[in-house]
Amino acid sequence: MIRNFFIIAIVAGLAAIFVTLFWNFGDSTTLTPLATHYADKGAAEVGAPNLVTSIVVTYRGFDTLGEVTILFLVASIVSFFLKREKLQKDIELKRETSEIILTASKLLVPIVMVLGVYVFINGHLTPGGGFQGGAIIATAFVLLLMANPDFKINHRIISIVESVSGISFVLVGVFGILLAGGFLDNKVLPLGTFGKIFSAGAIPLIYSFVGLKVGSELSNILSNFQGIQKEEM
Amino acid sequence: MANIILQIAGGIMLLSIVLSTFRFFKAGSLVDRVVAFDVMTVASISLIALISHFAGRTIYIDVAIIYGLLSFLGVIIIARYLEKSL
Amino acid sequence: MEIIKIIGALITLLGSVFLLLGSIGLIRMPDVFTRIQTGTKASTLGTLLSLLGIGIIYFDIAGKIFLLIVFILITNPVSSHMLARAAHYIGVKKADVTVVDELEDFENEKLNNKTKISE
Amino acid sequence: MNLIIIIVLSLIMVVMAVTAIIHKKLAVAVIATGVVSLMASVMYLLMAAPDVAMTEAAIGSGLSTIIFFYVLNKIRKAK
Repeated sequence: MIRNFFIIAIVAGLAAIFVTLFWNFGDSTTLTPLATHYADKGAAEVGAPNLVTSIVVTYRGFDTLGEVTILFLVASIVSFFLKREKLQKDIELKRETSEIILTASKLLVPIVMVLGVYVFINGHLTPGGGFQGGAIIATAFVLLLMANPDFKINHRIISIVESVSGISFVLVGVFGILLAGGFLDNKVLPLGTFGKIFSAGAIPLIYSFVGLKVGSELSNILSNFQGIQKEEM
Repeated sequence: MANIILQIAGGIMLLSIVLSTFRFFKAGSLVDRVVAFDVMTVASISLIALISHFAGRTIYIDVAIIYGLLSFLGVIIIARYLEKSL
Repeated sequence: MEIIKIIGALITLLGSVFLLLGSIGLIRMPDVFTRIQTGTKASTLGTLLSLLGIGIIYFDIAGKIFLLIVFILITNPVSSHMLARAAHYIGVKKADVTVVDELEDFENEKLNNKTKISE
Repeated sequence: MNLIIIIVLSLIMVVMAVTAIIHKKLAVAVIATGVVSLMASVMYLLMAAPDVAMTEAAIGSGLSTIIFFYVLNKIRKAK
Protein backbone atom coordinates (compact mmCIF):
# COMPACT_ATOMS: atom_id res chain seq x y z
CA MET A 1 0.00 0.00 0.00
CA ILE A 2 2.63 2.46 1.12
CA ARG A 3 4.87 1.28 -1.69
CA ASN A 4 2.14 1.91 -4.26
CA PHE A 5 1.58 5.33 -2.78
CA PHE A 6 5.27 6.13 -3.14
CA ILE A 7 5.26 4.99 -6.75
CA ILE A 8 2.24 7.14 -7.55
CA ALA A 9 3.82 10.13 -5.80
CA ILE A 10 7.07 9.71 -7.76
CA VAL A 11 5.21 9.37 -11.06
CA ALA A 12 3.09 12.44 -10.26
CA GLY A 13 6.20 14.42 -9.40
CA LEU A 14 7.87 13.44 -12.64
CA ALA A 15 4.70 14.29 -14.55
CA ALA A 16 4.60 17.73 -12.92
CA ILE A 17 8.24 18.38 -13.85
CA PHE A 18 7.64 17.17 -17.39
CA VAL A 19 4.50 19.27 -17.84
CA THR A 20 6.26 22.45 -16.71
CA LEU A 21 9.16 21.67 -19.02
CA PHE A 22 6.76 21.03 -21.86
CA TRP A 23 4.82 24.26 -21.41
CA ASN A 24 7.92 26.36 -21.15
CA PHE A 25 9.50 24.81 -24.21
CA GLY A 26 10.12 27.03 -27.16
CA ASP A 27 12.36 26.85 -30.15
CA SER A 28 15.48 28.90 -29.59
CA THR A 29 15.76 30.84 -32.82
CA THR A 30 19.00 32.68 -32.10
CA LEU A 31 22.43 31.06 -32.24
CA THR A 32 24.94 31.33 -29.44
CA PRO A 33 28.12 33.28 -30.33
CA LEU A 34 30.17 30.10 -30.77
CA ALA A 35 27.54 28.57 -33.04
CA THR A 36 27.42 31.80 -35.03
CA HIS A 37 31.16 31.61 -35.52
CA TYR A 38 30.92 28.00 -36.72
CA ALA A 39 28.02 28.71 -39.05
CA ASP A 40 29.50 31.84 -40.58
CA LYS A 41 33.21 31.12 -40.81
CA GLY A 42 33.39 27.33 -40.47
CA ALA A 43 33.17 26.59 -44.18
CA ALA A 44 35.78 29.20 -45.06
CA GLU A 45 38.20 28.24 -42.29
CA VAL A 46 38.07 24.47 -42.66
CA GLY A 47 36.94 24.08 -46.25
CA ALA A 48 34.49 21.23 -45.70
CA PRO A 49 30.89 21.44 -46.95
CA ASN A 50 29.68 19.18 -44.15
CA LEU A 51 29.85 21.44 -41.11
CA VAL A 52 29.34 18.58 -38.65
CA THR A 53 32.50 16.90 -39.87
CA SER A 54 34.52 20.08 -39.60
CA ILE A 55 33.34 20.54 -36.01
CA VAL A 56 33.94 16.91 -35.04
CA VAL A 57 37.36 16.56 -36.61
CA THR A 58 38.89 20.00 -36.35
CA TYR A 59 37.25 22.23 -33.78
CA ARG A 60 36.53 19.33 -31.42
CA GLY A 61 39.40 17.08 -32.43
CA PHE A 62 40.31 16.16 -28.86
CA ASP A 63 36.83 14.72 -28.30
CA THR A 64 37.25 12.42 -31.29
CA LEU A 65 40.61 11.28 -29.95
CA GLY A 66 38.93 10.54 -26.61
CA GLU A 67 36.16 8.54 -28.26
CA VAL A 68 38.65 6.47 -30.21
CA THR A 69 40.57 5.84 -26.98
CA ILE A 70 37.40 4.70 -25.21
CA LEU A 71 36.64 2.28 -28.03
CA PHE A 72 40.21 0.96 -27.85
CA LEU A 73 39.83 0.37 -24.10
CA VAL A 74 36.54 -1.46 -24.66
CA ALA A 75 38.11 -3.68 -27.31
CA SER A 76 41.05 -4.58 -25.11
CA ILE A 77 38.85 -5.31 -22.09
CA VAL A 78 36.52 -7.51 -24.14
CA SER A 79 39.40 -9.49 -25.60
CA PHE A 80 40.89 -9.79 -22.11
CA PHE A 81 37.75 -11.30 -20.62
CA LEU A 82 36.59 -13.47 -23.50
CA LYS A 83 39.43 -15.88 -23.98
CA ARG A 84 38.79 -18.38 -26.71
CA GLU A 85 38.89 -22.04 -25.94
CA LYS A 86 37.51 -24.38 -28.49
CA LEU A 87 35.20 -27.17 -27.47
CA GLN A 88 34.84 -29.78 -30.15
CA LYS A 89 31.35 -30.81 -29.02
CA ASP A 90 29.82 -27.39 -29.55
CA ILE A 91 31.25 -26.99 -33.00
CA GLU A 92 29.69 -30.22 -34.17
CA LEU A 93 26.32 -29.04 -32.91
CA LYS A 94 26.34 -26.16 -35.35
CA ARG A 95 24.16 -26.41 -38.39
CA GLU A 96 25.82 -25.93 -41.74
CA THR A 97 25.03 -22.79 -43.67
CA SER A 98 22.97 -22.91 -46.81
CA GLU A 99 24.18 -22.30 -50.34
CA ILE A 100 22.22 -19.07 -50.62
CA ILE A 101 23.92 -17.21 -47.81
CA LEU A 102 27.34 -18.37 -49.02
CA THR A 103 26.71 -16.94 -52.50
CA ALA A 104 25.21 -13.76 -51.10
CA SER A 105 28.16 -13.20 -48.80
CA LYS A 106 30.61 -13.67 -51.68
CA LEU A 107 28.64 -11.06 -53.61
CA LEU A 108 28.02 -8.62 -50.80
CA VAL A 109 31.25 -8.48 -48.81
CA PRO A 110 33.23 -6.50 -51.44
CA ILE A 111 30.30 -4.13 -51.96
CA VAL A 112 30.00 -3.55 -48.23
CA MET A 113 33.74 -2.93 -47.86
CA VAL A 114 33.67 -0.39 -50.70
CA LEU A 115 30.62 1.25 -49.15
CA GLY A 116 32.42 1.60 -45.81
CA VAL A 117 35.47 3.13 -47.46
CA TYR A 118 33.20 5.49 -49.41
CA VAL A 119 31.47 6.59 -46.21
CA PHE A 120 34.64 7.51 -44.38
CA ILE A 121 36.54 9.02 -47.28
CA ASN A 122 33.59 11.20 -48.25
CA GLY A 123 33.03 12.22 -44.64
CA HIS A 124 33.63 15.89 -45.36
CA LEU A 125 31.20 15.99 -48.31
CA THR A 126 28.29 13.69 -47.39
CA PRO A 127 26.85 12.65 -44.03
CA GLY A 128 28.91 9.98 -42.37
CA GLY A 129 32.43 9.65 -41.22
CA GLY A 130 34.94 7.48 -39.50
CA PHE A 131 32.71 5.87 -36.93
CA GLN A 132 29.92 4.96 -39.34
CA GLY A 133 32.37 3.72 -41.95
CA GLY A 134 34.14 1.63 -39.34
CA ALA A 135 30.85 0.10 -38.23
CA ILE A 136 30.03 -0.81 -41.83
CA ILE A 137 33.43 -2.46 -42.34
CA ALA A 138 32.87 -4.46 -39.16
CA THR A 139 29.51 -5.66 -40.48
CA ALA A 140 31.29 -7.02 -43.55
CA PHE A 141 33.26 -9.24 -41.17
CA VAL A 142 30.02 -10.27 -39.49
CA LEU A 143 28.68 -11.32 -42.88
CA LEU A 144 31.76 -13.47 -43.41
CA LEU A 145 31.28 -15.03 -39.99
CA MET A 146 27.64 -15.74 -40.76
CA ALA A 147 28.44 -17.47 -44.02
CA ASN A 148 31.20 -19.58 -42.53
CA PRO A 149 31.07 -20.12 -38.74
CA ASP A 150 34.63 -21.44 -38.61
CA PHE A 151 36.04 -18.37 -40.34
CA LYS A 152 38.81 -16.80 -38.28
CA ILE A 153 39.85 -13.20 -38.58
CA ASN A 154 43.61 -12.83 -38.75
CA HIS A 155 44.32 -11.11 -35.46
CA ARG A 156 47.85 -10.13 -36.39
CA ILE A 157 46.77 -8.12 -39.45
CA ILE A 158 43.98 -6.51 -37.47
CA SER A 159 46.22 -5.44 -34.63
CA ILE A 160 48.81 -4.06 -37.07
CA VAL A 161 46.17 -2.03 -38.94
CA GLU A 162 44.74 -0.76 -35.69
CA SER A 163 48.04 0.34 -34.17
CA VAL A 164 49.33 1.94 -37.35
CA SER A 165 46.16 3.92 -37.93
CA GLY A 166 46.00 5.01 -34.28
CA ILE A 167 49.62 6.22 -34.28
CA SER A 168 49.13 7.98 -37.62
CA PHE A 169 46.05 9.76 -36.26
CA VAL A 170 48.06 11.18 -33.36
CA LEU A 171 51.01 11.97 -35.65
CA VAL A 172 48.82 14.05 -37.95
CA GLY A 173 47.70 15.92 -34.85
CA VAL A 174 51.31 16.54 -33.77
CA PHE A 175 52.17 17.75 -37.28
CA GLY A 176 49.31 20.17 -36.80
CA ILE A 177 51.16 21.68 -33.82
CA LEU A 178 54.40 21.96 -35.76
CA LEU A 179 53.15 23.18 -39.13
CA ALA A 180 49.79 24.84 -38.47
CA GLY A 181 47.68 26.38 -35.76
CA GLY A 182 47.47 23.62 -33.17
CA PHE A 183 46.80 19.99 -32.35
CA LEU A 184 44.74 18.29 -35.09
CA ASP A 185 44.61 21.43 -37.21
CA ASN A 186 43.60 20.38 -40.70
CA LYS A 187 45.67 22.98 -42.53
CA VAL A 188 48.67 20.63 -42.58
CA LEU A 189 47.74 19.89 -46.17
CA PRO A 190 46.49 22.54 -48.63
CA LEU A 191 42.77 23.24 -48.43
CA GLY A 192 42.12 22.57 -52.12
CA THR A 193 38.95 23.27 -54.05
CA PHE A 194 35.78 23.52 -52.02
CA GLY A 195 33.58 20.47 -52.55
CA LYS A 196 36.08 18.07 -54.13
CA ILE A 197 37.30 14.82 -52.58
CA PHE A 198 40.89 15.97 -52.05
CA SER A 199 40.02 19.12 -50.19
CA ALA A 200 39.51 20.32 -46.63
CA GLY A 201 43.14 19.73 -45.71
CA ALA A 202 43.81 16.69 -43.58
CA ILE A 203 40.18 15.81 -42.83
CA PRO A 204 39.90 12.87 -45.30
CA LEU A 205 43.24 11.54 -44.01
CA ILE A 206 42.18 11.79 -40.36
CA TYR A 207 38.80 10.23 -41.06
CA SER A 208 40.40 7.36 -42.96
CA PHE A 209 42.61 6.61 -39.97
CA VAL A 210 39.64 6.84 -37.60
CA GLY A 211 37.58 4.60 -39.86
CA LEU A 212 40.28 1.94 -40.14
CA LYS A 213 40.88 1.99 -36.40
CA VAL A 214 37.19 1.78 -35.49
CA GLY A 215 36.56 -0.93 -38.09
CA SER A 216 39.40 -3.13 -36.87
CA GLU A 217 38.45 -2.63 -33.23
CA LEU A 218 34.79 -3.48 -33.79
CA SER A 219 35.63 -6.57 -35.84
CA ASN A 220 38.01 -7.62 -33.09
CA ILE A 221 35.20 -7.30 -30.52
CA LEU A 222 32.76 -9.24 -32.72
CA SER A 223 35.24 -12.03 -33.43
CA ASN A 224 35.88 -12.33 -29.70
CA PHE A 225 32.18 -12.73 -29.09
CA GLN A 226 31.93 -15.30 -31.83
CA GLY A 227 34.26 -17.85 -30.29
CA ILE A 228 32.98 -20.58 -28.04
CA GLN A 229 34.34 -20.25 -24.59
CA LYS A 230 34.63 -22.49 -21.60
CA GLU A 231 32.27 -21.32 -18.91
CA GLU A 232 33.55 -21.22 -15.36
CA MET A 233 30.32 -20.50 -13.56
CA MET B 1 0.17 17.79 -58.17
CA ALA B 2 3.18 15.51 -57.84
CA ASN B 3 3.65 16.68 -54.27
CA ILE B 4 0.09 15.74 -53.29
CA ILE B 5 0.47 12.25 -54.74
CA LEU B 6 3.75 11.78 -52.89
CA GLN B 7 2.15 12.91 -49.65
CA ILE B 8 -0.59 10.31 -50.07
CA ALA B 9 2.12 7.71 -50.73
CA GLY B 10 3.89 8.74 -47.53
CA GLY B 11 0.68 8.34 -45.58
CA ILE B 12 0.19 4.84 -46.96
CA MET B 13 3.76 3.88 -46.01
CA LEU B 14 3.16 5.16 -42.49
CA LEU B 15 -0.02 3.07 -42.34
CA SER B 16 1.91 -0.04 -43.34
CA ILE B 17 4.46 0.61 -40.59
CA VAL B 18 1.61 0.89 -38.07
CA LEU B 19 0.01 -2.35 -39.34
CA SER B 20 3.26 -4.26 -38.97
CA THR B 21 3.51 -2.89 -35.43
CA PHE B 22 0.18 -4.62 -34.76
CA ARG B 23 1.67 -7.89 -35.96
CA PHE B 24 4.61 -7.32 -33.63
CA PHE B 25 2.27 -7.36 -30.66
CA LYS B 26 -0.09 -10.11 -31.82
CA ALA B 27 2.78 -12.45 -32.61
CA GLY B 28 2.68 -16.16 -32.03
CA SER B 29 6.43 -16.70 -32.01
CA LEU B 30 9.68 -14.79 -32.19
CA VAL B 31 9.88 -15.32 -35.95
CA ASP B 32 6.65 -13.35 -36.37
CA ARG B 33 8.18 -10.40 -34.59
CA VAL B 34 11.30 -10.55 -36.72
CA VAL B 35 9.19 -10.56 -39.89
CA ALA B 36 7.34 -7.51 -38.62
CA PHE B 37 10.70 -5.84 -37.90
CA ASP B 38 11.84 -6.60 -41.43
CA VAL B 39 8.73 -5.12 -43.01
CA MET B 40 9.06 -2.04 -40.81
CA THR B 41 12.63 -1.54 -41.99
CA VAL B 42 11.75 -1.93 -45.63
CA ALA B 43 8.86 0.52 -45.31
CA SER B 44 11.14 2.96 -43.48
CA ILE B 45 13.64 2.86 -46.36
CA SER B 46 10.90 4.04 -48.72
CA LEU B 47 9.84 6.62 -46.15
CA ILE B 48 13.43 7.93 -45.98
CA ALA B 49 13.46 8.31 -49.76
CA LEU B 50 10.23 10.30 -49.53
CA ILE B 51 11.60 12.44 -46.70
CA SER B 52 14.61 13.25 -48.84
CA HIS B 53 12.19 14.50 -51.48
CA PHE B 54 10.19 16.61 -49.04
CA ALA B 55 13.30 18.09 -47.43
CA GLY B 56 14.78 18.72 -50.87
CA ARG B 57 18.12 17.15 -49.90
CA THR B 58 18.87 14.09 -52.01
CA ILE B 59 21.93 13.37 -49.87
CA TYR B 60 19.67 11.61 -47.37
CA ILE B 61 19.61 8.56 -49.66
CA ASP B 62 23.01 7.60 -48.16
CA VAL B 63 21.28 6.98 -44.84
CA ALA B 64 18.82 4.61 -46.53
CA ILE B 65 21.64 2.48 -47.97
CA ILE B 66 23.27 2.01 -44.58
CA TYR B 67 19.89 1.41 -42.98
CA GLY B 68 19.11 -1.41 -45.39
CA LEU B 69 22.51 -3.05 -44.96
CA LEU B 70 22.50 -3.09 -41.18
CA SER B 71 18.93 -4.27 -40.78
CA PHE B 72 19.68 -7.13 -43.18
CA LEU B 73 22.55 -8.20 -40.96
CA GLY B 74 20.37 -7.92 -37.87
CA VAL B 75 17.77 -10.27 -39.36
CA ILE B 76 20.45 -12.76 -40.37
CA ILE B 77 21.97 -12.72 -36.88
CA ILE B 78 18.56 -13.37 -35.33
CA ALA B 79 17.96 -16.25 -37.73
CA ARG B 80 21.30 -17.85 -36.85
CA TYR B 81 20.52 -17.34 -33.17
CA LEU B 82 17.20 -19.15 -33.59
CA GLU B 83 18.93 -22.05 -35.35
CA LYS B 84 21.21 -22.31 -32.28
CA SER B 85 24.26 -22.05 -34.49
CA LEU B 86 25.57 -18.53 -34.02
CA MET C 1 9.03 18.29 -66.89
CA GLU C 2 5.91 18.29 -64.75
CA ILE C 3 4.66 15.17 -66.53
CA ILE C 4 7.81 13.25 -65.59
CA LYS C 5 7.39 14.30 -61.97
CA ILE C 6 3.78 13.11 -61.95
CA ILE C 7 4.76 9.78 -63.51
CA GLY C 8 7.43 9.29 -60.83
CA ALA C 9 4.95 10.18 -58.10
CA LEU C 10 2.42 7.70 -59.47
CA ILE C 11 5.03 4.93 -59.51
CA THR C 12 5.87 5.77 -55.90
CA LEU C 13 2.18 5.63 -55.02
CA LEU C 14 1.93 2.18 -56.63
CA GLY C 15 4.93 1.04 -54.59
CA SER C 16 3.39 2.29 -51.37
CA VAL C 17 0.18 0.41 -52.21
CA PHE C 18 2.27 -2.76 -52.52
CA LEU C 19 3.85 -2.03 -49.14
CA LEU C 20 0.40 -1.67 -47.64
CA LEU C 21 -0.72 -4.95 -49.22
CA GLY C 22 2.35 -6.63 -47.75
CA SER C 23 1.58 -5.44 -44.25
CA ILE C 24 -2.10 -6.34 -44.59
CA GLY C 25 -0.97 -9.82 -45.60
CA LEU C 26 1.25 -9.84 -42.53
CA ILE C 27 -1.88 -9.49 -40.40
CA ARG C 28 -4.24 -11.73 -42.35
CA MET C 29 -2.09 -14.75 -43.21
CA PRO C 30 -2.55 -17.89 -41.09
CA ASP C 31 0.98 -19.03 -40.21
CA VAL C 32 4.60 -17.90 -40.03
CA PHE C 33 5.74 -19.16 -43.43
CA THR C 34 2.98 -17.47 -45.39
CA ARG C 35 3.64 -14.30 -43.41
CA ILE C 36 7.32 -14.43 -44.34
CA GLN C 37 6.31 -14.88 -47.96
CA THR C 38 3.95 -11.93 -48.06
CA GLY C 39 6.21 -9.75 -45.95
CA THR C 40 9.09 -10.26 -48.34
CA LYS C 41 7.64 -10.45 -51.82
CA ALA C 42 5.14 -7.62 -51.61
CA SER C 43 7.33 -5.30 -49.58
CA THR C 44 10.37 -5.83 -51.80
CA LEU C 45 8.36 -4.94 -54.89
CA GLY C 46 6.86 -1.97 -53.07
CA THR C 47 10.24 -0.58 -52.03
CA LEU C 48 11.69 -1.10 -55.48
CA LEU C 49 8.80 0.75 -57.12
CA SER C 50 8.84 3.64 -54.69
CA LEU C 51 12.61 4.07 -54.97
CA LEU C 52 12.25 3.93 -58.75
CA GLY C 53 9.70 6.72 -58.60
CA ILE C 54 12.04 8.92 -56.55
CA GLY C 55 14.84 8.08 -58.98
CA ILE C 56 12.69 9.23 -61.90
CA ILE C 57 11.93 12.52 -60.18
CA TYR C 58 15.56 13.23 -59.28
CA PHE C 59 17.46 11.91 -62.22
CA ASP C 60 20.86 13.11 -60.94
CA ILE C 61 20.93 10.61 -58.07
CA ALA C 62 19.84 7.71 -60.27
CA GLY C 63 23.17 5.96 -59.66
CA LYS C 64 22.72 5.86 -55.92
CA ILE C 65 19.10 4.75 -56.30
CA PHE C 66 20.22 1.97 -58.64
CA LEU C 67 22.77 0.83 -56.07
CA LEU C 68 20.11 0.81 -53.36
CA ILE C 69 17.71 -1.15 -55.58
CA VAL C 70 20.35 -3.80 -56.37
CA PHE C 71 21.18 -3.97 -52.70
CA ILE C 72 17.59 -4.54 -51.60
CA LEU C 73 17.07 -7.01 -54.42
CA ILE C 74 19.97 -9.10 -53.09
CA THR C 75 19.54 -8.74 -49.35
CA ASN C 76 15.81 -9.04 -48.80
CA PRO C 77 15.26 -12.54 -50.25
CA VAL C 78 18.39 -13.81 -48.50
CA SER C 79 17.24 -12.60 -45.10
CA SER C 80 13.76 -14.06 -45.57
CA HIS C 81 15.30 -17.36 -46.67
CA MET C 82 17.42 -17.48 -43.51
CA LEU C 83 14.39 -16.64 -41.40
CA ALA C 84 12.20 -19.31 -42.97
CA ARG C 85 14.95 -21.89 -42.58
CA ALA C 86 15.35 -21.01 -38.92
CA ALA C 87 11.59 -21.19 -38.38
CA HIS C 88 11.52 -24.60 -40.00
CA TYR C 89 14.35 -25.93 -37.88
CA ILE C 90 12.98 -24.74 -34.56
CA GLY C 91 9.67 -26.38 -35.42
CA VAL C 92 7.23 -23.52 -35.76
CA LYS C 93 3.69 -24.77 -36.28
CA LYS C 94 2.49 -24.81 -39.87
CA ALA C 95 -1.03 -23.94 -40.93
CA ASP C 96 -3.53 -26.79 -41.24
CA VAL C 97 -3.83 -26.33 -44.98
CA THR C 98 -0.12 -26.89 -45.66
CA VAL C 99 0.27 -29.57 -48.32
CA VAL C 100 3.92 -29.80 -49.27
CA ASP C 101 7.11 -29.27 -47.26
CA GLU C 102 10.10 -29.84 -49.48
CA LEU C 103 12.77 -28.98 -46.92
CA GLU C 104 11.48 -31.69 -44.59
CA ASP C 105 11.42 -34.23 -47.45
CA PHE C 106 14.97 -33.21 -48.36
CA GLU C 107 16.21 -33.65 -44.80
CA ASN C 108 14.49 -37.04 -44.50
CA GLU C 109 16.07 -38.15 -47.72
CA LYS C 110 19.51 -37.08 -46.50
CA LEU C 111 18.95 -38.98 -43.26
CA ASN C 112 17.88 -42.10 -45.17
CA ASN C 113 20.96 -41.93 -47.37
CA LYS C 114 23.18 -41.65 -44.33
CA THR C 115 21.64 -44.70 -42.68
CA LYS C 116 21.92 -46.66 -45.94
CA ILE C 117 25.63 -45.86 -46.21
CA SER C 118 26.25 -46.82 -42.64
CA GLU C 119 24.45 -50.10 -43.13
CA MET D 1 3.07 15.82 -43.19
CA ASN D 2 6.22 16.02 -41.07
CA LEU D 3 4.16 16.51 -37.94
CA ILE D 4 2.02 13.44 -38.67
CA ILE D 5 5.10 11.29 -39.26
CA ILE D 6 6.71 12.52 -36.05
CA ILE D 7 3.58 11.85 -33.96
CA VAL D 8 3.02 8.33 -35.33
CA LEU D 9 6.65 7.31 -35.09
CA SER D 10 7.03 8.63 -31.55
CA LEU D 11 3.90 6.73 -30.47
CA ILE D 12 5.42 3.54 -31.89
CA MET D 13 8.68 4.37 -30.09
CA VAL D 14 6.96 4.78 -26.73
CA VAL D 15 5.03 1.53 -27.12
CA MET D 16 8.15 -0.37 -28.15
CA ALA D 17 10.18 1.06 -25.27
CA VAL D 18 7.51 -0.03 -22.76
CA THR D 19 7.52 -3.48 -24.37
CA ALA D 20 11.28 -3.69 -24.04
CA ILE D 21 10.96 -3.02 -20.33
CA ILE D 22 8.08 -5.28 -19.39
CA HIS D 23 8.44 -8.25 -21.75
CA LYS D 24 9.70 -11.47 -20.19
CA LYS D 25 11.68 -12.81 -23.15
CA LEU D 26 15.02 -11.07 -23.57
CA ALA D 27 15.17 -11.61 -27.33
CA VAL D 28 11.88 -9.75 -27.80
CA ALA D 29 13.19 -6.89 -25.69
CA VAL D 30 16.31 -6.65 -27.85
CA ILE D 31 14.25 -6.53 -31.05
CA ALA D 32 12.03 -3.86 -29.50
CA THR D 33 15.04 -1.69 -28.71
CA GLY D 34 16.13 -2.17 -32.30
CA VAL D 35 12.78 -0.85 -33.48
CA VAL D 36 13.15 2.15 -31.15
CA SER D 37 16.52 2.98 -32.73
CA LEU D 38 15.07 2.54 -36.20
CA MET D 39 12.25 5.01 -35.58
CA ALA D 40 14.61 7.41 -33.81
CA SER D 41 16.84 7.39 -36.86
CA VAL D 42 13.94 8.36 -39.15
CA MET D 43 13.03 11.13 -36.73
CA TYR D 44 16.58 12.50 -36.67
CA LEU D 45 16.37 12.62 -40.44
CA LEU D 46 13.14 14.62 -40.22
CA MET D 47 14.92 17.06 -37.93
CA ALA D 48 17.59 17.57 -40.62
CA ALA D 49 20.43 15.73 -38.87
CA PRO D 50 21.63 13.10 -41.35
CA ASP D 51 24.93 12.47 -39.54
CA VAL D 52 23.18 11.58 -36.30
CA ALA D 53 20.63 9.48 -38.20
CA MET D 54 23.41 7.52 -39.85
CA THR D 55 25.15 6.90 -36.54
CA GLU D 56 21.91 5.82 -34.90
CA ALA D 57 21.11 3.42 -37.74
CA ALA D 58 24.62 1.96 -37.76
CA ILE D 59 25.31 1.68 -34.05
CA GLY D 60 21.90 1.64 -32.36
CA SER D 61 19.95 -0.52 -34.75
CA GLY D 62 22.71 -2.58 -36.32
CA LEU D 63 25.74 -3.27 -34.19
CA SER D 64 24.13 -3.19 -30.76
CA THR D 65 21.48 -5.71 -31.88
CA ILE D 66 24.23 -7.96 -33.24
CA ILE D 67 26.28 -7.75 -30.04
CA PHE D 68 23.17 -8.31 -27.88
CA PHE D 69 22.35 -11.47 -29.77
CA TYR D 70 25.90 -12.75 -29.47
CA VAL D 71 25.69 -12.19 -25.73
CA LEU D 72 22.29 -13.92 -25.51
CA ASN D 73 23.84 -16.84 -27.35
CA LYS D 74 26.62 -17.03 -24.76
CA ILE D 75 24.14 -16.86 -21.89
CA ARG D 76 22.15 -19.70 -23.43
CA LYS D 77 25.30 -21.82 -23.65
CA ALA D 78 26.11 -21.19 -20.00
CA LYS D 79 22.76 -22.46 -18.80
